[in-house]
Amino acid sequence: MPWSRFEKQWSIQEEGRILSYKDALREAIDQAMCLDPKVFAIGLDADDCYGVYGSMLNLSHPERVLGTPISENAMTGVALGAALTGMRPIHIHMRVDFLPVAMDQITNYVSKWKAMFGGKPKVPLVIRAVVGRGWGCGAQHSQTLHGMFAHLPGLSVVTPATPRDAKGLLLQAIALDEPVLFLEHRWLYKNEGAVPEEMYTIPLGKGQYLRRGDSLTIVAPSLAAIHSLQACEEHDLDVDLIDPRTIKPLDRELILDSVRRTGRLLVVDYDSPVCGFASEVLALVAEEAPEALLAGAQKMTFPDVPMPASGVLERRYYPDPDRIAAKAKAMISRVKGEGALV
Amino acid sequence: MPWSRFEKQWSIQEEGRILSYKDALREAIDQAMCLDPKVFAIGLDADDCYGVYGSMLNLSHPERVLGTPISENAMTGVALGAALTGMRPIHIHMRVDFLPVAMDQITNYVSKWKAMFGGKPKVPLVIRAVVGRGWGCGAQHSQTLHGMFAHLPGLSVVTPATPRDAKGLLLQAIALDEPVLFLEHRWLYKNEGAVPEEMYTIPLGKGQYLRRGDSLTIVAPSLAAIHSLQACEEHDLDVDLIDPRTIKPLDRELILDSVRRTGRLLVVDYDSPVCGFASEVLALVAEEAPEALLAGAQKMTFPDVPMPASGVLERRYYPDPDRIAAKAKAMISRVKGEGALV
Amino acid sequence: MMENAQIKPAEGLDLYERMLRIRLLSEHILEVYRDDVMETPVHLTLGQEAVAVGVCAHLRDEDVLSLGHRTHAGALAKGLPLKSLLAELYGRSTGCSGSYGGSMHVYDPEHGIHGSSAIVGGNIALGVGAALSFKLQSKEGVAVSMFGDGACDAGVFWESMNYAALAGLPVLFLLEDNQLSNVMPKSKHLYPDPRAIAANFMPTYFADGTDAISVFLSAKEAISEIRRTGRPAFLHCPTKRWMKHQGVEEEDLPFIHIDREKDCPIQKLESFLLGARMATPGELKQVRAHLEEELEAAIHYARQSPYPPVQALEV
Amino acid sequence: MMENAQIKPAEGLDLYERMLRIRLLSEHILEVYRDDVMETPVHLTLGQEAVAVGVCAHLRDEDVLSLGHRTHAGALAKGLPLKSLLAELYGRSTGCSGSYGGSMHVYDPEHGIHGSSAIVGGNIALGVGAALSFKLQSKEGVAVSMFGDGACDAGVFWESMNYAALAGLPVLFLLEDNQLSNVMPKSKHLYPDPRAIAANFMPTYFADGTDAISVFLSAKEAISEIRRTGRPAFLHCPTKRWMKHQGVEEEDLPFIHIDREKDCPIQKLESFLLGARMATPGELKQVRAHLEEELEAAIHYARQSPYPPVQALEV
Ligand SMILES: Cc1ncc(C[n+]2csc(CCOP(=O)(O)OP(=O)(O)O)c2C)c(N)n1
Ligand SMILES: Cc1ncc(C[n+]2csc(CCOP(=O)(O)OP(=O)(O)O)c2C)c(N)n1
Ligand SMILES: [Mg+2]
Ligand SMILES: [Mg+2]
Repeated sequence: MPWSRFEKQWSIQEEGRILSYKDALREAIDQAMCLDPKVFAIGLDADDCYGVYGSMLNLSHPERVLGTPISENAMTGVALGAALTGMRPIHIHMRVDFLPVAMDQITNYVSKWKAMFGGKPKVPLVIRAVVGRGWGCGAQHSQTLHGMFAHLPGLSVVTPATPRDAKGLLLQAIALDEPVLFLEHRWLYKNEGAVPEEMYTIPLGKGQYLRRGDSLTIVAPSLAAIHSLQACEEHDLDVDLIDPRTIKPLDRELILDSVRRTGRLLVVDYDSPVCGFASEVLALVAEEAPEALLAGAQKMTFPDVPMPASGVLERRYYPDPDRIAAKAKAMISRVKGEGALV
Repeated sequence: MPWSRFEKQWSIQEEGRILSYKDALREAIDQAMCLDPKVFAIGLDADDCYGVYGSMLNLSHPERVLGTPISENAMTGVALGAALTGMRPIHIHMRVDFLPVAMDQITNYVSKWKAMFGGKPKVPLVIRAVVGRGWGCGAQHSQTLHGMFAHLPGLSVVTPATPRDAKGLLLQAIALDEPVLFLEHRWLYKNEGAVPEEMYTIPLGKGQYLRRGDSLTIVAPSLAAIHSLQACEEHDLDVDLIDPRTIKPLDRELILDSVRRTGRLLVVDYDSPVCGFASEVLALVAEEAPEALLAGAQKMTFPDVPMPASGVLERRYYPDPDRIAAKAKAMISRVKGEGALV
Repeated sequence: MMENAQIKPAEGLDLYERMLRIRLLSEHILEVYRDDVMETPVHLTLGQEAVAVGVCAHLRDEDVLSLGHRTHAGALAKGLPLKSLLAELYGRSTGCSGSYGGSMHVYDPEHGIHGSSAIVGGNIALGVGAALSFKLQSKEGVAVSMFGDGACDAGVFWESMNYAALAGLPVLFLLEDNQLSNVMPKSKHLYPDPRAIAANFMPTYFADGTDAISVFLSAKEAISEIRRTGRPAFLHCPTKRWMKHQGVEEEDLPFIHIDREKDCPIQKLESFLLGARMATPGELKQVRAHLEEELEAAIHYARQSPYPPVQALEV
Repeated sequence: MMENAQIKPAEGLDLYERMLRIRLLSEHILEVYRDDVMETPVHLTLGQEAVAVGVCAHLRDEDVLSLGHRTHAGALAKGLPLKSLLAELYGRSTGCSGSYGGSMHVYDPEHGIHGSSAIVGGNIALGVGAALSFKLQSKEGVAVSMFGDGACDAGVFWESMNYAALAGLPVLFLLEDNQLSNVMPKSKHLYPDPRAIAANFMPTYFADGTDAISVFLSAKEAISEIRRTGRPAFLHCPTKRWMKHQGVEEEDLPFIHIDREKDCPIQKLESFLLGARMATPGELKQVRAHLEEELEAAIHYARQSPYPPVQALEV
């Protein structure tokens, strides 16, 4: 599988120490482990020679990286049990598609534990999982599912798009006393950007502008944020591009401010369309700023079918910078040319 | 647990043979089994003396009702395996909260199987599960989760509110060669209404008006539909009340038509708010009919926390007819009194 | 019934006190439950008191007990204060889970109870996780995962034993085998003998789950083995459920014969203690009187406690 | 190697042909994969051909085979046409799954393959479901759930055995034990001996998974026992994986010794057939020649086949 083909597609041109997304993750884990002996990592194949696509290699405390059997459900319970009794586990999955196996623990245990006991327990548990599009993997190895997880009360869902955010958000997730689902897109792993060497955290629920503009607001998380940025840069689009950074909690104000200004909204979300993140953002704006929507609001997501294996279909299934640009242009020009859609 | 307190809260005044929701389900299963020897039911405690809250009692073919161990995950695979090889299983769960245990099968197998093999397989599998609010059951026994399931491509999500729909939709689900998740709210079980004796099906994706009016569109599935109807009747509200009947596929046109006419939308959804059905409906209208939203669109859902056990909190957690009416009135009067929210 | 040399009078009396506390709670629930003052589904532990009590006698506060839906016996045996549990059952904010848990969700980390779960099976893994925690922190503790025969059906039972054995973790798999999953007899839901299976992963022990002394002695062996080796063990305790799976009714199932005198763990222990002259009737009476007082006070405490504020649910 | 009396020459040749077909496919993949003409992750079955072939020799078209992620050997052994599989690997719409499945998802209901799954473990339950289907329809069939040692870790393995035993279903649990889960040795992921566990549920059988005759003979016993009793059985076949878990590279793992001559199921069978005078070198050559032609034709077919239309994904 020639990952090299699509890895490192795009990097942020920034000052500072340049690190890949993968190494930013690695550094966050390493620093957290060095800082706090209670931090440990556990996961199927987390301790093998490949080290979760390199994100777990050469750590200062390899003795705190534990492998597991193919038992994602029980192991999530084990990680939760450890979290409740003084440890700070990072439970790692090579693919987000394996999380449904652990869904009893995620739905009924991890996300409910704190509230179910009156808010008393600390649940310092991070679940890392990699979104793994690619190379004809087919329906069971290409899912995103952040919309499904965001539906569950009690669980934060974090989706860093840049190396800097990967490190800062992962450190934040590890530092919190609440469960965090941390979803990394495999296609971001080789992307590079400036990453401070010291430890720092980025709060959950704070999005950021990746680009400023006036004609359209694009909200896009994870790989979709990077693809949207590429689209804007390559096609010089007048777009306010928001990377929410965390699907849940969601930076509602940031989105509403922008949409109130631009009057148009495109959500680019590499996930299924129904009851997903894209709908959530549109609903937010419908509820809070309907007047800003007259010029049009659109979702750009996967089609509502499982991912097909054949390369020609797979490439069509995922939006990409060119298709994002085309959609954005159409939205902008339609509005400009024809007035509001009233 | 005094179910009697809240069972049979409300019944539809109709001509025709009157049946309870529970008996309508029972009749559908019985008729399907009599019609087709390939139909069978399977589930934990499905074959015991309580018969899934009575919905499985006194069937003509008790030999086709199979009990299972507490193994929801494997048993979903077993049901799927049987569906793929000529049978038409109805897999039954006493609570929807047990479905996350089977989530690997539901997410990765059941809902993907047809598409993953190029659309060739027939997957005549119905998964019935009961939404079971009540009596201090707490966070793990009171979930709805239809928003979570609707996110999955390949799975229909059906939520009948009336006895007539319970029978017609269940027969339709059993008749289909695609997987259907059939969610019954426990509080509807004793409600009564007219139910034809003969076999009939109601197509998925066709909502219905439960009441007509001009000032506000309420979209509400399952128990929320009945509570909304009570709210409208008891408070004589000028409301277009839509029961979508199926969360997925969704009757988009019905909702859009109504909202275009009333200009105001309230979605009452007894489920979690984030990435759920309420957001989906708001997003639909934001995308397709934003101009109709100026007078306001709102969601009324559970708060975004797990269900607490204490009765006082439980009653607050669930919306009810009075609170629905209050919200609807506020929306209507606000609009009428103050003009659009622009 | 084993020889009395193996148990000291103080230990015997302690078992008695703990079992009776649980029993009195059950009886109180039976008394008031129909009045709807406890809005929470109860899974009573009538007749099953000996299992939790016999095991917890060997546990320290720091040791962890991971429970499922049938919590009362385990929680009290492990040390959760009666008034906290009662307040929880009465839905009051002074309850052990702040009234957010109800009967199935108890919480008392000071006594090693880090929560309990009503989705059958998963709590087994949580106990294993607590054991992992002890190991990673080089602490001495033991974790106990307590579960029923029904939970053995679930894959998480298998996965948990496998990981505990692979990782070498100090956890006791405590099977409270009432031979029923709801109204389903064990023969219908579990094909193999769970102890024979467990023996492929760890040393196994057996006790009569209606006999506190039997449980006490087997648990002593099992837990000292765990403390010595740092590795898992399995303890199988057949017992009998007297009531319906849930609620306050009795149930006669054709395949289970219950003799409420002969099968009663409390009566068994009483006769043992008296027969072995480890206690006098007067002492036992005194224990009971003291517990009745405790219960009265706890009921009062619970009933006086406030309900939780509904504002907590406003967004 | 068992006595030749137990296998007929035609059966031996059939095993040979099926194994060699699988081997040639693997070799073709090795040849072209680096050119990126097959956009799908492949889990090769090099060295493991004997297991599927030895078992499928006893299956009819209607019998069901439920596969996981490592599909090629099982699919071809069960009868899925080579050209359908190749077209699937090449991502063409004539593929067995219409190009929607790729290497891990094969489909051919006419030959009892109702799909395969890449999420480890779950396919075991599907085989049990097919067996339930046979039973409910009073059909004679047998279902085979084929899985690796890694899948034994998963709870669904346990749950599936329990239900199959309780319900009495005609299913063979076929453990293709290459002693590896990715790069993890079995000792690290599975504590007990899976066969010893299985013996608590059903009769168990053993075969050398690198030896087609051994598998053939054990499978014969196991499957005829299933057909006779209508109840499940377990067949454990240790074997060796020659390549990386996935992809077209070799991998040297310190804890697995592979001798690609001595461990080769095809060479083993060749020597056996020749030694027992059940086939001549000329006959074997002829089989190979015929298979090479078949492969050429299948490659041609696949490469000429159209890609699926992208319009299928338009909403
Ligand atoms: C995953 C799951 N499935 C079903 C149930 C419903 N349920 C609650 S308790 C129970 C029986 C459990 O039996 P066992 O484990 O032996 O415990 P016991 O009630 O006998 O103490 C069942 C089926 C559940 N809570 N969780
Ligand atoms: C639930 C799940 N977890 C992890 C994986 C990743 N994975 C794919 S194959 C595999 C190893 C499986 O080992 P085994 O069952 O022995 O089959 P083998 O590859 O050896 O044939 C793993 C861990 C997966 N596909 N599904
Ligand atoms: Mg039991
Ligand atoms: Mg293997």
